[in-house]
Amino acid sequence: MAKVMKEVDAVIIGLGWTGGILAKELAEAGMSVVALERGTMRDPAKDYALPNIRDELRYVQRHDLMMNTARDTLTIRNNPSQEALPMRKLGSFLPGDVVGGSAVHWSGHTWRWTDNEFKIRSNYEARYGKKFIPGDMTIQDWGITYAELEPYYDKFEYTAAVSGKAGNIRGKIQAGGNPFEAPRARDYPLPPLTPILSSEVFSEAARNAGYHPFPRPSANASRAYVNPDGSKFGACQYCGYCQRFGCEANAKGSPHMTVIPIAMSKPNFELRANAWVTRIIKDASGKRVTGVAYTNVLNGEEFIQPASMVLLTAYAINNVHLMLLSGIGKPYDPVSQTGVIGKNYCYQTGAGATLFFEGRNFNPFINAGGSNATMDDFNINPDFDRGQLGFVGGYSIGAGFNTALPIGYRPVPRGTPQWGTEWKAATSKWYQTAMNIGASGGVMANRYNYYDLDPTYRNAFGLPLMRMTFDYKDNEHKMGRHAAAQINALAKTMNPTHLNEASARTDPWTVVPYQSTHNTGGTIMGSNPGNSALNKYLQSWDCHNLFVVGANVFPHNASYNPTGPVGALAYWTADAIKNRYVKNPGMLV
Amino acid sequence: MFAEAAKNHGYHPFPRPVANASRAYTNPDGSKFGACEYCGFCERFGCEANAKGSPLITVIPIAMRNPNFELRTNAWVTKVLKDSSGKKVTGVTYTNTLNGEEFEQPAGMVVLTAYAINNTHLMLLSGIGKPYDPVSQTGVVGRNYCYQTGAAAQLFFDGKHFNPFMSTGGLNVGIDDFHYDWNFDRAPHGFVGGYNLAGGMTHGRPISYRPLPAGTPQWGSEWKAASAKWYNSAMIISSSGSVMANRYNYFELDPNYRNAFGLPLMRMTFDYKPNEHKMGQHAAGVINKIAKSMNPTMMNPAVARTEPWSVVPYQSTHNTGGTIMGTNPGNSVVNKYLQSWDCHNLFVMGAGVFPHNSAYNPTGPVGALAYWAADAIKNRYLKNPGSLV
Amino acid sequence: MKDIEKEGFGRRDFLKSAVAGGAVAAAATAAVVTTQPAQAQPAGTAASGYAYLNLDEAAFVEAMVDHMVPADQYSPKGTDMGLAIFIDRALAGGWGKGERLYMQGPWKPGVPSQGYQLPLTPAELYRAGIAATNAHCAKTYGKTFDRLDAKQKQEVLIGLSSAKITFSDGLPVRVFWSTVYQTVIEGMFADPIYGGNRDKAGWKMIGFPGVIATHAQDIIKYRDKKFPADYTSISDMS
Amino acid sequence: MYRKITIAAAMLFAMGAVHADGDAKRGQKLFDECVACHAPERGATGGVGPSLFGVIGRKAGEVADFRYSPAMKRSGVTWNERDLDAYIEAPQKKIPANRMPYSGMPEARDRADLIAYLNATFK
Repeated sequence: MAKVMKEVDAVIIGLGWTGGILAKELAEAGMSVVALERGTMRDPAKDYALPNIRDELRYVQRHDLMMNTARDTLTIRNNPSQEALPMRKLGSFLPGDVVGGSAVHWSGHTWRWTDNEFKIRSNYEARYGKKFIPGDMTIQDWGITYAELEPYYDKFEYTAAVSGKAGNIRGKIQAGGNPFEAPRARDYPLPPLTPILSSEVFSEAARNAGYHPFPRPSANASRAYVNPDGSKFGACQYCGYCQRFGCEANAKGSPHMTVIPIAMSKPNFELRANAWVTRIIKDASGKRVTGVAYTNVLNGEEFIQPASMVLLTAYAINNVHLMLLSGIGKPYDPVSQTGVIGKNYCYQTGAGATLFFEGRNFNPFINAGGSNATMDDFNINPDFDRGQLGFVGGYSIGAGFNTALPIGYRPVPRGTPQWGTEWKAATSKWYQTAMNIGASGGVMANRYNYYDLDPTYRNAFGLPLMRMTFDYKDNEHKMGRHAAAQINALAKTMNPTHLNEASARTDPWTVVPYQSTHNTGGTIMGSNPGNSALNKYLQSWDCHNLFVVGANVFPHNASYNPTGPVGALAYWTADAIKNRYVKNPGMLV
Repeated sequence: MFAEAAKNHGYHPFPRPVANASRAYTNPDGSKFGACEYCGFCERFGCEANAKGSPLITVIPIAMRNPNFELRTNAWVTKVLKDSSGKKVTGVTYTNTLNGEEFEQPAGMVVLTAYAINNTHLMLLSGIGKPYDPVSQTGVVGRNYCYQTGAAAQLFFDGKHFNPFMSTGGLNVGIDDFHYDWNFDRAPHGFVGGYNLAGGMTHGRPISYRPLPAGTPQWGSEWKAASAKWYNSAMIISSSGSVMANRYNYFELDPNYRNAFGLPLMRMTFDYKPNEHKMGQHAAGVINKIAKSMNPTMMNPAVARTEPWSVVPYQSTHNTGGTIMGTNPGNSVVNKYLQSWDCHNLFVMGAGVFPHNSAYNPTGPVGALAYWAADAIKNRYLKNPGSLV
Repeated sequence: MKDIEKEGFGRRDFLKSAVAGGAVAAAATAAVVTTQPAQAQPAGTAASGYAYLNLDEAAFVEAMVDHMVPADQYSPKGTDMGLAIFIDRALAGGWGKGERLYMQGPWKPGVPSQGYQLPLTPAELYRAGIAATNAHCAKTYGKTFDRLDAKQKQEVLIGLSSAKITFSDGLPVRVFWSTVYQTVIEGMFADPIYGGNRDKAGWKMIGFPGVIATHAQDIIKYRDKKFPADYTSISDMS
Repeated sequence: MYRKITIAAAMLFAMGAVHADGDAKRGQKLFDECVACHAPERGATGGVGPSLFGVIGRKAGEVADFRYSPAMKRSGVTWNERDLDAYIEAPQKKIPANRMPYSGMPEARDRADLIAYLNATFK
């Protein structure tokens, strides 16, 4: 029989960025809060200290900070007619598995998603006509506006020490920033990172071609910084060990050195690590949740944590899984196109070229998580006309390095043999003299890209695995081909000695190589319970005291990295709870 | 030393018979054995000197030289297939564990020789024979699971050099006076079965064998001193006792847990019963008596196993029963020729056929019964396929 | 003789290289000329002796890594870089035992986009793959892989990497090859604490400086200039 | 001849700057670069770096509850102002293979002001 713990005002499932922000905000508002994190507690001074953090084999190849697929994973397939099989080891995406979640090992890219995304369907129907959006493309407006979210973007950027250059402050275009961005109240908290040679060479070529390159905004502190909550950041060391690693210099904006310690300093907050939540419990009416069931993974003991409010913040994939396991909301069925839980799963597409410049020294091992220049001319640039191109959404093109560690990165011209002296000569010659130009493209929601529970396979707790059905559709192939063409054209203007040309991803999506940890959708937000799982305050239409925060609320995925809106929405939901929900518990919409 | 002490007590010590070739040897099939090197790395290890009697160096190579024999490794059998009547088996399904591919191997006859535990599991998974139910005491598959019990004393002789690292799999002397000597009157002791005693070395491998007087601390200089002092000057007198079958010791399929093929795990329900406790106490008494008579410097006395059986420490790999042989289908799974009462073209070997476990190690009868069944198949079954009883 | 064997490389290689005057340090890599003087191999940096590989498998791995990573001006040969020791330890350790693999059936080959679907841990896959490759070599050349000449070894590796060779026991060649190739690359470029990349030879080959990596001042200072790497590994700082 | 003198003079001046009184107030602002790892409170523990109380004149690697790198413990350095200045300028040059994740403070005047702040505050 599970041991029942003392009831609290709020229980938080998963302590990454979203869980950390809500823990701080609600604990500071005096609420009694328990956070349950399945991972372990790690301390930067001990776990991320030099020299052991500089271990590519352990942290990149062996996924030390990531989800352990022996315990829990997904089954995957490309379409509903295929039999889904387990993702037996990590590859395409790498969810985190420690206190601080994926935000410990992320690179820090932080974007503001604008009304281009929030009103995507009405924008496209107004400009290109209803029939431009294919029947199976199930994109929909989000039910929120950029103006509503702007102050919360600002709050997240200033908390996470984002370095960048504003392009539009209150309508005035700023030189060096992104001219197409929506108006900001003020600049980024920190100036952009020192540009590296590869991003400068790209920017020059882009400018000559009439595009508008700008430094990618990223939560790597370009200078020492103290954020509004008093959390202290060291300056980024451009160590080249950012992606997949914890930051030893406290320079990367992560919850474990900002919001989580503040929450933990409050007596009314308690963190229980090694606590794996297996179910959210509903009351008899099914209209409210009463708490969660979890297992202490140190000894297998089971507990019930009663709470008057449940906050599901356990990374996009796990959030959807827990909703399905707990039977909250109607599971989505692609055939009848009914139900909402699991609907609109989206991912990221892209293309990349490698340019080789005999004699140049790019020193690729010197980089920060955000050491790139990028451009939005094929993304939120209003003049980018999709009429003839026939695809929805856009992509950004960028260059620079986020990692160049040698097990994973040894660029050689195509056709170089895989071993032997000729291979060693090419590897030695081109490691320092190559650079990449890559595109990151959005993925539009589709009727046949969705989550549900797998009928066969189970996790270490005997619970069904979640099944992911996903493939790139025609829209993404068209966008990818367009992006590859632009990249190759731009690359040629830089006349490299060799060029490995970019090509669109038109083969079926494969789980094997790493591509991106931007898994979005599954419990999407929206304006009515018929087409969404959550309202604009990320409150469940089914149980008003359940809030679900993470990229799983996105009705589609854009070219931008998801953490900007994810952080902003966490603050937005925290405000809605503090200022309105607790005073008058019930539906906020 | 043990033999001498046993003799003084009027017991009858004799060297334990064991399949470690004391001299180079060629067996009747022409398989060649080297002489045992007394290397001390016998049980748990493969034998580098070809001195240990294993199928790997005797019967298997002979079979493989035969063109009509084929060995498929990495082949995991998941089911024995029955025909529609359920009276005959038609072959097996198995998975190639190199790539997960599934195969069906049809056969005129199926012989189940996959170790006692796996044989019972496969019968249960394949639904051959009625599973045993302890409440109604009906059904036979899974019935009469037995194990091994025992007790042991450690004797410390200051200054003696036993050189424990020089040993074979069975370098001990045993006595059967409390096992096969029918004059051993069990009446006053109230237990069925018996035990044999043995003195000598099992092995000297240091991670697991560092004999220490009870109460020695577990770390620090005192511990180190004791380990250095007693490693070479301690010996063991141990007993191996039989376990009688019991209504509540049995196998069945587990309702919750599954193996890597998604098939239900087998559930083992077992504990020592009063019969084993009494026998254990008797054995401990005799061990301690003999041990004291050898007046060791110090001694850790033998104690009977009366705690619930625990899966944790190694005790023995003598798991018997589950597919027991017998005289009628009502109380057994296979007849005297190890032929399934349910399907006459299915034979089941191994210690799983033992209705109970004795003090002796099981491989003697297991080997003999294999030859016995082989003869029955060759000489009678093939000529006239059908029940041999 | 026994104590000497304990230091330095694998038994056989120790004798050869000791005679040849430490080929390891003398190799002047094209990327960066190392200034250290030619030293004898520091004792005890990599214990010889294998924890997982049996005699056949050790011979296979040593022959393979020396063929794929020959001694030249870029780096010493594979075994001298400790690649065989790295592979052995990786296979004997948690990764080799499949500690993070989802190993529940049922087992289906699936389609390539569904990734790894074998009921084998990396160590089991390696063992089965070496046996199958040696069987192929015995059938095709009459001897095991390690006894082939360079041309024959090249043919076998091309056969494995292109999956033109198929194994009769059903083991998929492509999966075996990608696991083998991964371990060779990891052995060359992982930190030397794992047994490979001995004396940071892999890093020196490409000019990867290693673990200190506090580069805030270096972006401008070394813009488009060769970075004077002082190769440092985890053990150098521990 | 002329060239040699000016170089020597420059060297002297640079050396001299170290001892001239830096501007401690400006030094406090510069300490922002260090505070993320070196907590300013006396006896603070658990940070990425050790507490800097009493650092001036202390032998390197001496704070009891901090896990120093072997390089730091073996360095034999005593934190007088000259060694502290050299270390802050280029940590890996002064004590190679130490564990401080900081690339250095290039400007001599900044270092002088920072050291003045350390002198004034962490005595």
